[in-house]
Amino acid sequence: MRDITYAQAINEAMSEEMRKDDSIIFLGEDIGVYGGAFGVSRGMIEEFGEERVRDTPISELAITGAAAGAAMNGLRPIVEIMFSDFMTLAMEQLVNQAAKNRFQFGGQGSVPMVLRAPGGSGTGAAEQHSQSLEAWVAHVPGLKVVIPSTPYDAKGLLKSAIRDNNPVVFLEQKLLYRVKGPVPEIEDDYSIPLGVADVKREGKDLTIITYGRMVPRCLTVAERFAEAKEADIEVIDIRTLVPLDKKALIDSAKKTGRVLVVHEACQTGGFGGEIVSTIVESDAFFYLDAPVKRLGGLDVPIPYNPQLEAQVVPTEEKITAALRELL
Amino acid sequence: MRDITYAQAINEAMSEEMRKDDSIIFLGEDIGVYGGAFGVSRGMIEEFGEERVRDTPISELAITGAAAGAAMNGLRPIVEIMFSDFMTLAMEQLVNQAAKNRFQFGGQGSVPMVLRAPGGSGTGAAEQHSQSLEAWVAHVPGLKVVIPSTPYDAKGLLKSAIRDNNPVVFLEQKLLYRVKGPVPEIEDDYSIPLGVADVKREGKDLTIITYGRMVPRCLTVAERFAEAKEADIEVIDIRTLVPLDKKALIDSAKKTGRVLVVHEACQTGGFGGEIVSTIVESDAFFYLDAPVKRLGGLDVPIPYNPQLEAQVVPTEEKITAALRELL
Amino acid sequence: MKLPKAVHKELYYKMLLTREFEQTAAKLFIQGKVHGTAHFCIGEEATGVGVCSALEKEDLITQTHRGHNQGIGKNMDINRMMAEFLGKETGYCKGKGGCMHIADFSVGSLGANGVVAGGMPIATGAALAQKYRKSEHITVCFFGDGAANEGAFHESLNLASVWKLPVLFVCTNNQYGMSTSIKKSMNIEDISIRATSYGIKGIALDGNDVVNIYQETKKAKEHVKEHGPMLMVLNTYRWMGHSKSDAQLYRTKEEVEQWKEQCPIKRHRAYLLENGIFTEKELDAVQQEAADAVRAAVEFAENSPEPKIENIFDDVYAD
Amino acid sequence: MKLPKAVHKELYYKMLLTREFEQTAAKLFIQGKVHGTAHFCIGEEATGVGVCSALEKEDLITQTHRGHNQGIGKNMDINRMMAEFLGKETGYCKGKGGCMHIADFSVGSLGANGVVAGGMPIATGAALAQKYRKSEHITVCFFGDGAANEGAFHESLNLASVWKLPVLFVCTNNQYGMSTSIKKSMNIEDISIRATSYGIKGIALDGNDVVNIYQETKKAKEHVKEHGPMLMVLNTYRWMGHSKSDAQLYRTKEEVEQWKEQCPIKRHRAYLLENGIFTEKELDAVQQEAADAVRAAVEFAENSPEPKIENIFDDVYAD
Ligand SMILES: Cc1ncc(C[n+]2csc(CCOP(=O)(O)OP(=O)(O)O)c2C)c(N)n1
Ligand SMILES: Cc1ncc(C[n+]2csc(CCOP(=O)(O)OP(=O)(O)O)c2C)c(N)n1
Ligand SMILES: [Mg+2]
Ligand SMILES: [Mg+2]
Repeated sequence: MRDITYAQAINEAMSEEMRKDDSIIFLGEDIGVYGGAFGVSRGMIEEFGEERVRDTPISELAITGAAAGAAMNGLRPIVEIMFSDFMTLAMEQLVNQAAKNRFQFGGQGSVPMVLRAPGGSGTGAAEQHSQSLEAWVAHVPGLKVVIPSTPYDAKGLLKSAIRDNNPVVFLEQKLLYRVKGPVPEIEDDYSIPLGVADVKREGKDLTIITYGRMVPRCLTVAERFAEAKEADIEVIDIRTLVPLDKKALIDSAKKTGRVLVVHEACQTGGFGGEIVSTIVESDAFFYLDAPVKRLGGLDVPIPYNPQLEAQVVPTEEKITAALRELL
Repeated sequence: MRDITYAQAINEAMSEEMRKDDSIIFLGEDIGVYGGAFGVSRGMIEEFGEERVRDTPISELAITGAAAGAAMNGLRPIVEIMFSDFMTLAMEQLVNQAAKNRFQFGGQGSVPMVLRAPGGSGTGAAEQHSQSLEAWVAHVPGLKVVIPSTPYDAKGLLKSAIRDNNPVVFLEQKLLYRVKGPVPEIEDDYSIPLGVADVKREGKDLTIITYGRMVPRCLTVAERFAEAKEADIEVIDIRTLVPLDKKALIDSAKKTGRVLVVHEACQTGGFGGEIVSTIVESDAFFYLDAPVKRLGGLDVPIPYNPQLEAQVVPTEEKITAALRELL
Repeated sequence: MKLPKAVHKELYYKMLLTREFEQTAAKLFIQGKVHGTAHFCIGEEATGVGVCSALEKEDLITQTHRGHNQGIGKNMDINRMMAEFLGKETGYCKGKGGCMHIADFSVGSLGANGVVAGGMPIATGAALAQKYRKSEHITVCFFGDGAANEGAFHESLNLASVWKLPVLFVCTNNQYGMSTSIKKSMNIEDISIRATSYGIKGIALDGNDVVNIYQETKKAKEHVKEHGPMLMVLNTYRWMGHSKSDAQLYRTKEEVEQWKEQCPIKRHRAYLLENGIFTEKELDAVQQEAADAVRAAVEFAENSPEPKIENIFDDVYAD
Repeated sequence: MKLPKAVHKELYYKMLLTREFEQTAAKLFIQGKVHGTAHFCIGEEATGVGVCSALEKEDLITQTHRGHNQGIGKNMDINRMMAEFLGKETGYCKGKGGCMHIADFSVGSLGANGVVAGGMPIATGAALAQKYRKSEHITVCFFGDGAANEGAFHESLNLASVWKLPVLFVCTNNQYGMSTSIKKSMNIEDISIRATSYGIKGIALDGNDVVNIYQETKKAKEHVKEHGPMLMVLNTYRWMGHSKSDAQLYRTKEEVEQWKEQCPIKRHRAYLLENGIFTEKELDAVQQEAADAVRAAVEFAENSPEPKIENIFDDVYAD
């Protein structure tokens, strides 16, 4: 295995699939020579040409809908929304059209498309470029929702997303783009099925359930607890919000009896509520030794100032404190 | 008190406030002579004229944003989105602009506007006209979110929403528009503060926490349990999702030890998760005699066929069964 | 260009079939047999019928909520349309879509849309796939005058234009979006001038002249294949209310009556007789055929089973 | 119309102030003192400065992400701008907004926007309030060529047009939206023809001629007060990359150099000297004044306190 970045892993997943399947096209703002706002698609227009890697006008609604329409007509489009905040402009086509199309037409068609968009704060991009909106799309039947936390997962899950016959919202994490991690060689065509959580660290005293860029942060804290022999913490990365690997969560909760749910998105109305409910509604409820707690982002827009920005999401300190409260 | 419909109550709240405050204007598609798709604004254009009751082109994004802009410049607009499904077209202005404006500009301005939109299924309007999207807006700091279940609450809460200095998303329930209930005489200027849950039925054996059109349904079932001497069920109507009256929910959970959360919206990612978490994260956890359960809508788009449509939301039968499981 | 007799018959038949279908559906409503709402295109039959009859099966369309003429124009099966209307298992959408969501991918309809302008980005994407696959076929995107004020209109026409996609945007301008007159919703008289903003061709036609619409669509298809998108505005009128319940306070009875005189079916009939293409008797027979077909469709629909609740999760996701 | 000397000085000073401000801000970036990103308008100073200087204090503006010239044109305080840039408590947004969200309601700026075309509906609404209150003032809405392809553009211009709102839509056409040339994002050469779709007046101007922009804005304001919205396109060019990091592979060095020759500041200076309005020395003094002001702003900003974490919940909601 080589070490490549999360961005490169995403690039490879798209490029490898595009080499094999000419029905895949890729649409988005400045994905061509610019390589995308985060450089994810660098080199792709050179390899695949302007017919397959299409720079679009700034028209999020139309490009999302055009991806859906092309998908209904035999292609497998990938559409990049430059910041996930701008999904707000595309929700109509994503939610009312792409997600419902197959069902409302009695199964006549399908909409095999992937909408990729980066989310999260930490880059100083402030209120309108830093949101984490995964909870919205996870609430829409017909959509699948993925948020990878490592280069390995990003590549493997994106391949599955591209091969999936449904609209998949693939939410990337800005702050992970430059993070490197081990990924199999190019020849080695692996993929990771949607709907399978990953135990990123096994433990027996408490389970952290998290996803996205909070995964490495939770792992750091968990290691510290281990080193200090304070507790042996299991860290589960759900990886896909829809479908959700409920069994993995419930089993771990039963094993450890203590659960902390961590995500960057604002806590109120976040996906954490779904995870908590999944556990307390199940028989894991009877195994719990402590309340199931969430640690989400503060219920404020993401501010610009770097110190403030850093404090609105779960920090290592806050995670540590939350764990101590539960242990 | 007289009996008036939920639609009439909403009309009265708007009209009375407009009589008193000429900074209130009202924008929306076909709200003028047509009276709105559900007849809510009938008579208003005749009373207030075309300057204050403004029929708009079909441009959800612009009218929502125009309301925000007018609010930033001294007015207090009410904007009607014909079906809450079409908020999907307006999310950018609602979420990135109206909700964040005050915070991102350091408190320079405020955005006193109300966005009214009807949600819910049951009218045979199918997939794209029947969604319940309250969980999305409840996840956005800067917005307040209200869903009234009775004419009394509708009028009192809408008055508070109009007087509030923040963007308030006021989600009405299509199936309640024609339902009548007691409302004080017009002279009697009452309002209901946002953020106060209402115990619609007191009970001691189990708490149902719900809102919107599930409130009357849960009350019916609760009465039946009382009549059959099967259980004494408390029914709490949260009324406002943001701010959420956490204390009321926690206190009731402590009292009864058993909680069922009911809403029409798809269960996965719905606001029920927030309610469940609020309870199990609190010290109410230690009072619980059974898992906290949710009963939400099925995770499917709303189908057209009336039998199917009726079955995708919590029915009296399903509520009954869920209660029995918990008791 | 003179049209073959068979085409005339087809146009006449499809317009009658649309009207018959809708009048019958309206009765079913009154009888309480139909759930929800419906948007009738009576008075506008020439638009969808004229355009779609000029297309080939492989050409695609996206329909509006007021699109029975479009579907029938594209040769949808009225049995399955009626069954969907009644929410039956045998309907096009297995009873899950209803009349706002009728689709028939097998005849090239990518479906009706409940969202105003909702089909516009989709049509653009369908045409993108056609262009990418070097198809000889085009996509026709129907939308209304009200839809022309949605952002989706602008973004779709612009995108189609910069990519020179084979899509014909057809605006059924029936003068109103619900209760809102175009005079109140836009500050222009001729919607086709909006083509200017995208550097594409725009034309406005009499939307009640089915023969001309047919002919112009044939030409437009060639234009679109060669030059990319085009905007075709069909000026017409809706006779009935916007949907099930509409007191129609926003317009005068006189206005409605004036337009009724422009009935596209009557006009086509007069044309056929004047030019000796068909006899009264022949045309009466066509009318009878349409009436019979609709009667059979109702029978089919009424005798069809309801969808089963246990199939509710089908088709939320594809495998 | 000849401009008073004081106006000339104001225009020249504000353009220089903008450039000085941005060049300094760019250096702070390189020194790692600024977080996030920034979008510089160097080369485009005449647009915001020319337009806003022609307005009165009570006229409103909505700004773009590339709007330092607009804010400075509208007399924003560069101390507070710079402080916001550095994320300080004394900044316009108390460090919460940063350079994409600078606003000063007290001078009539309803704020910059991080969303392309995000300010367009807002400007429309602000103008609606002006009209409703029978104000003598107007709203100016800045946006870019890229923004002209967003649905918000279309809906806003249409809405403003049907309601005859006093809003001047000013498109800063700098030829690119990020890396995408207008040749690839629209199929027209003159963006101002899009006014046609809304039945409003549209004009296109040399965006580097500050004197003409000022004069045309004065006229446009009168037009807008009387007839409702107007579209003014200012053709110009961005010298620097789109934002902090941009390899600029999408354009040639020659193209950039050609446009640099059209430097709006140099042009204005030449005009002032040629017409004997100011001497070299006087103009040098103005330049010095701008440099001093920016130096003072940096000092102010650097000496300002960071915002406090305990105030994080302030202003999420108004009381
Ligand atoms: C986005 C959206 N907004 C509003 C509606 C409600 N609505 C349904 S049809 C209609 C009028 C549409 O007007 P037009 O496009 O002219 O089509 P017509 O009904 O006249 O055929 C409206 C407002 C909707 N379905 N979708
Ligand atoms: C809705 C939205 N889409 C994409 C972006 C990312 N983005 C920021 S500026 C920009 C280019 C805007 O082009 P233009 O309107 O011409 O303004 P310019 O940057 O050239 O001044 C893009 C794509 C954004 N901020 N908002
Ligand atoms: Mg119409
Ligand atoms: Mg530009």
